[in-house]
Amino acid sequence: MSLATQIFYAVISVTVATAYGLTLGGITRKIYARVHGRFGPPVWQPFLDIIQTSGRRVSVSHGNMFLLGPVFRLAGGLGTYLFIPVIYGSAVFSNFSMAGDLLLVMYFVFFGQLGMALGAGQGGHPYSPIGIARGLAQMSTFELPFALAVIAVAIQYNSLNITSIVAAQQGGFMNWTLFTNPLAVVAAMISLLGMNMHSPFSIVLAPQEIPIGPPIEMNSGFLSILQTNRGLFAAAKLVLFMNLFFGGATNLLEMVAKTFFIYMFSVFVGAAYPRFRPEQSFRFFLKWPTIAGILSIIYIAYLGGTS
Amino acid sequence: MEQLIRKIKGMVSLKAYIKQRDDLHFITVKKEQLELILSHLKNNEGFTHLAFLQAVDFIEDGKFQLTYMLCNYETNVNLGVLVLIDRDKAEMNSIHSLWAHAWQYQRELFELYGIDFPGSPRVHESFVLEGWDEIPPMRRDFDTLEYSDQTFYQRPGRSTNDPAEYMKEKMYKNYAASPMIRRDNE
Amino acid sequence: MSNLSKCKYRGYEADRSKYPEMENGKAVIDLDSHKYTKIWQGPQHPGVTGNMSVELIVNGDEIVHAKTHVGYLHRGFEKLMERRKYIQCFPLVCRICVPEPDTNEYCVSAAMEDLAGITVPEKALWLRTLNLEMSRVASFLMWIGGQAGSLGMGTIGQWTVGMRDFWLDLFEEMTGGRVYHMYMIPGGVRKDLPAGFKEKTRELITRTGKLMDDVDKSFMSNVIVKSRLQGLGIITPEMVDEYGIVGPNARACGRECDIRINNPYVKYDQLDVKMITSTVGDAYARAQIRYQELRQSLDLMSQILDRIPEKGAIQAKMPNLVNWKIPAGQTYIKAESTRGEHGFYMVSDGSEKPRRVFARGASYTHAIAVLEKLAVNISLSDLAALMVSLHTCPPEIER
Amino acid sequence: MNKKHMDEIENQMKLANAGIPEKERDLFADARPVKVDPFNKYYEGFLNWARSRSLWMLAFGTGCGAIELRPLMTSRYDMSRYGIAPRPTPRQASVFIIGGYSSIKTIKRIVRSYEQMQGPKYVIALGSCTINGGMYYDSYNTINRLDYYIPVDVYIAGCMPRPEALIAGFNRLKEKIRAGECEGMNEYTEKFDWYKSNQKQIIKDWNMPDYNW
Repeated sequence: MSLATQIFYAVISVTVATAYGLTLGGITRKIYARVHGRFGPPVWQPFLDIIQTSGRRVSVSHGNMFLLGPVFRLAGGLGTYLFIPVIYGSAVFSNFSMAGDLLLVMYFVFFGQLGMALGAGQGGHPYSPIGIARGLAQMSTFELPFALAVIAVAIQYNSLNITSIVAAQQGGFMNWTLFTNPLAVVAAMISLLGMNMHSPFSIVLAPQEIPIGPPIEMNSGFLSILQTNRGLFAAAKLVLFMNLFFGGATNLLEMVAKTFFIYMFSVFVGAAYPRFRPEQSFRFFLKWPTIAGILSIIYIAYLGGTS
Repeated sequence: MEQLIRKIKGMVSLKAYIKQRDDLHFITVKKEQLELILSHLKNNEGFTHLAFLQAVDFIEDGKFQLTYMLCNYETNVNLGVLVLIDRDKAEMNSIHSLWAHAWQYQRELFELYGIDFPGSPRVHESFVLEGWDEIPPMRRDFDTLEYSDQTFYQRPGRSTNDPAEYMKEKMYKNYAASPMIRRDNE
Repeated sequence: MSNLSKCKYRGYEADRSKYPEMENGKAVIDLDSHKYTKIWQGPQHPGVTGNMSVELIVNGDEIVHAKTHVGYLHRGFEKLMERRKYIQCFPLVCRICVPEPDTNEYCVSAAMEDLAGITVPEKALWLRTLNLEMSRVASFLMWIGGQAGSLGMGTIGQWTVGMRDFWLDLFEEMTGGRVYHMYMIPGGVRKDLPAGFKEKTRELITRTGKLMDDVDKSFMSNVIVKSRLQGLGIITPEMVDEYGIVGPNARACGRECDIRINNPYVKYDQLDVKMITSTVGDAYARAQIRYQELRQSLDLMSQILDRIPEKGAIQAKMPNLVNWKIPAGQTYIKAESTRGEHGFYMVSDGSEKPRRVFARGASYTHAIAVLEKLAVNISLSDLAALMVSLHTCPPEIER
Repeated sequence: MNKKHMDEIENQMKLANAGIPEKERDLFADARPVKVDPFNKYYEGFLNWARSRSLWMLAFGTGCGAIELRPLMTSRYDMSRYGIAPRPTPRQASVFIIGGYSSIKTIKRIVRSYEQMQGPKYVIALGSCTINGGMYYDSYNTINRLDYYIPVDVYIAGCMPRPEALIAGFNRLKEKIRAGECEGMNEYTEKFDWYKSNQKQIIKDWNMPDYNW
């Protein structure tokens, strides 16, 4: 496959993923509204919001780093997505998957937030550094169980390539990591709650405490980049989780079905719980999910697992 | 309650005593003896709750009346301690050492009435107004309508009717003869 | 009732007493050292109650200094009332506290009746009691939503504020107004109950009771809610008198002060009102007390509906209200609002306009002196929860 | 005219940010706002359509009008189905709802928040008290006409306006946006000096920058 075709396929793949991620966002709002007993906004509301914010006539920048913040964030989202094979065996949706891509993806998952930290700090609003401090601290805590789960998976399948991890899970749902190594999935799914920043781990955006935290000064075009990234990044994370723990997908429909249910897990938890205090959130991640992650490694490495 | 009033009379010179209801009494004391009587009421008589401290402007007499409303949670009786102070150079002893929230009222009184409470914390900080440069607004010689007319732009078209006159003219043309209206019997 | 020793996360809390350094009993806060950040929480902030602001100095996430600023809603009600005739005051007074306007109306009309020596007929008193309890329910429903919202749980807020709207519908049917009612005028009430009102109210009481069951399951017994509210903003019994704390905030630490029981007004002496107290004094105890009081208000309302007389006057014989002159004198009327003692001090000089009207709101001390004390050494993330748990209502502070 | 002279004239037109201390002045903008013309007709039409369907209102309850915003936000009236969502920071909001009377202390914050919003921005004023002072027409601390201090797009009369009235007001605003009539931002720029002098007449201690963007 020539590079040009690959790039063409990647553009298609990114567009589809972004649109899917934004639609998921719209569905989330709809579900929240239904839990609240409301009708809720239309599903395509996130698209309208992006057009609206990018169509503002004025935009205030606070300097070069401020400009780079959203760009870094989008780069993080793109980087995460572009190295994950979305659909197993599909040419269009295999992206730039390669040997050892799992490490690169792990890096990119956290890259965006670091870039955002640099950019938002220049906004000068006191709530953004507080939000960044919370965000980075929480990130390093939920990274721990997630990394442990990923290590367990890597040991289990003897590979750091997502494609081969997916390949190893093919042939019936009993081969999924969900059933072969449930402890790792528990650790990872709890850290997904933190990644998705729904309640009870919404401490970064907490509107009642630090009105939406780091992006408080982001406006117009900057905000629309962040919103686009939110769609893309959500899709990327879900696809990653689907690949690692839920057996990947062989067609688009399967991908949509699986990622939808993975996402709804965090949505329903978010609708039913209030927010943690920052230190409670950190302690929570360092406790049960971390123990589950360590146990999963022990289970795979020393007890032999089932694979 | 009568017992208490007798006791207070023995302590300080009581200028007036009014019984408004069974659970509401007012006593008027001298300005100098206020702190004495308040701390006695708080510490020995169980009037532990300071409901509010406010001022009333009696501009005709050139006096401010300060009302310290106390409440006794055991007998559920309210006792208003009244003090009359001079309107010009209005100044009063601070009671912030007796109740931890008294300074708030004193700050408000300084801003809205211009009554100074030397020694009270944060008393000269602005409370509800910002950058106020007129006479304190709650004094009766401050005309709020005139100030509003001069400062804020009135939208034309507002008309004010004195309700009595308006009713007389528009609704009850033969006001005096109307049997529907109960007039006050003063 | 909750217990402090059960408080799960309490042991983890860092020792915050070392910030800031104390010197002669006063905190030394050097802003230029870049150790502290100054933050204005409000007035444009979704986490403050109403339109007020708290000036904070934080060290990381810990608040080391707090100062309340009010006055954003100051309209000068008391000055305006001095310019208006007695009956013209009524459109004004209900706007002093927006979520619960009826306590204001009751206090002012009762003060006028007290000064003028008017006896209100039996049925009007019952209707007043009903109206006051309904407004308590509406205010508590809004409060639960606010407390849940301050912890980031929008769901409960949507449910309860949605339910409050049905109570506002009942208000509209009863009084003609949705938010501001102007129902209790001197001498009685304006209107009798409309037809079918009692049945509708009974049905709504059942619905609200069911909603409260859901709230109990999802909010009051939620692990995270407990872990955040327990141990937050503890009011000690010594503070009650010192700071003039009233209402549920005082009852949460054991003080038995409910004006409906201590100084019964309207018809509360004939109703079965229970004193609900706790001994813990933290935010969770306050939440539980308010929750139980809401339940009690629903119960009281059923009692009232059974006992409202069918026939009877709703208005005492009054002089012409347009030129009503009230004899000189002064009085203080207090009533139990959802936030505590809500009182009106009225001075009449014998003319047709009041000499002085003062509204004593419970938030006056809660939002300034108490909040400034309790906010120190808590986490920045708890400030919104603390403010809501003190149930501050800015318009009654600055009026 | 030489360049120095030009600079002098420009400096005279400038407001000096005089309210804030000397050392903080360079932290704030000192440029006058510029008029930003709409994009070309069809693109602007498309944008206006999107803007009218995604109104982000600033969560700033400036007065008792905020009490009816809560039923509007929650399940009974649910404004989110019209694409209206609350936004906690002025940088991101596009609709400013003035909830009733505004006292002097609040109008100061309203002006700052309004200037920090990124255009195009719209203002909805609730209640009689923003129109002509309402029942506080004689109060010493509340303004009588809001449109002397910031441009207003839609007034909703009533005290309080019911949620239905608010929805009607929002629909009127949407119609105006789609017709391209909501140019309050440019109006503010053109009559900047007039607005500033009105604001400074009532805000006695002007301890804030003259330009907030």
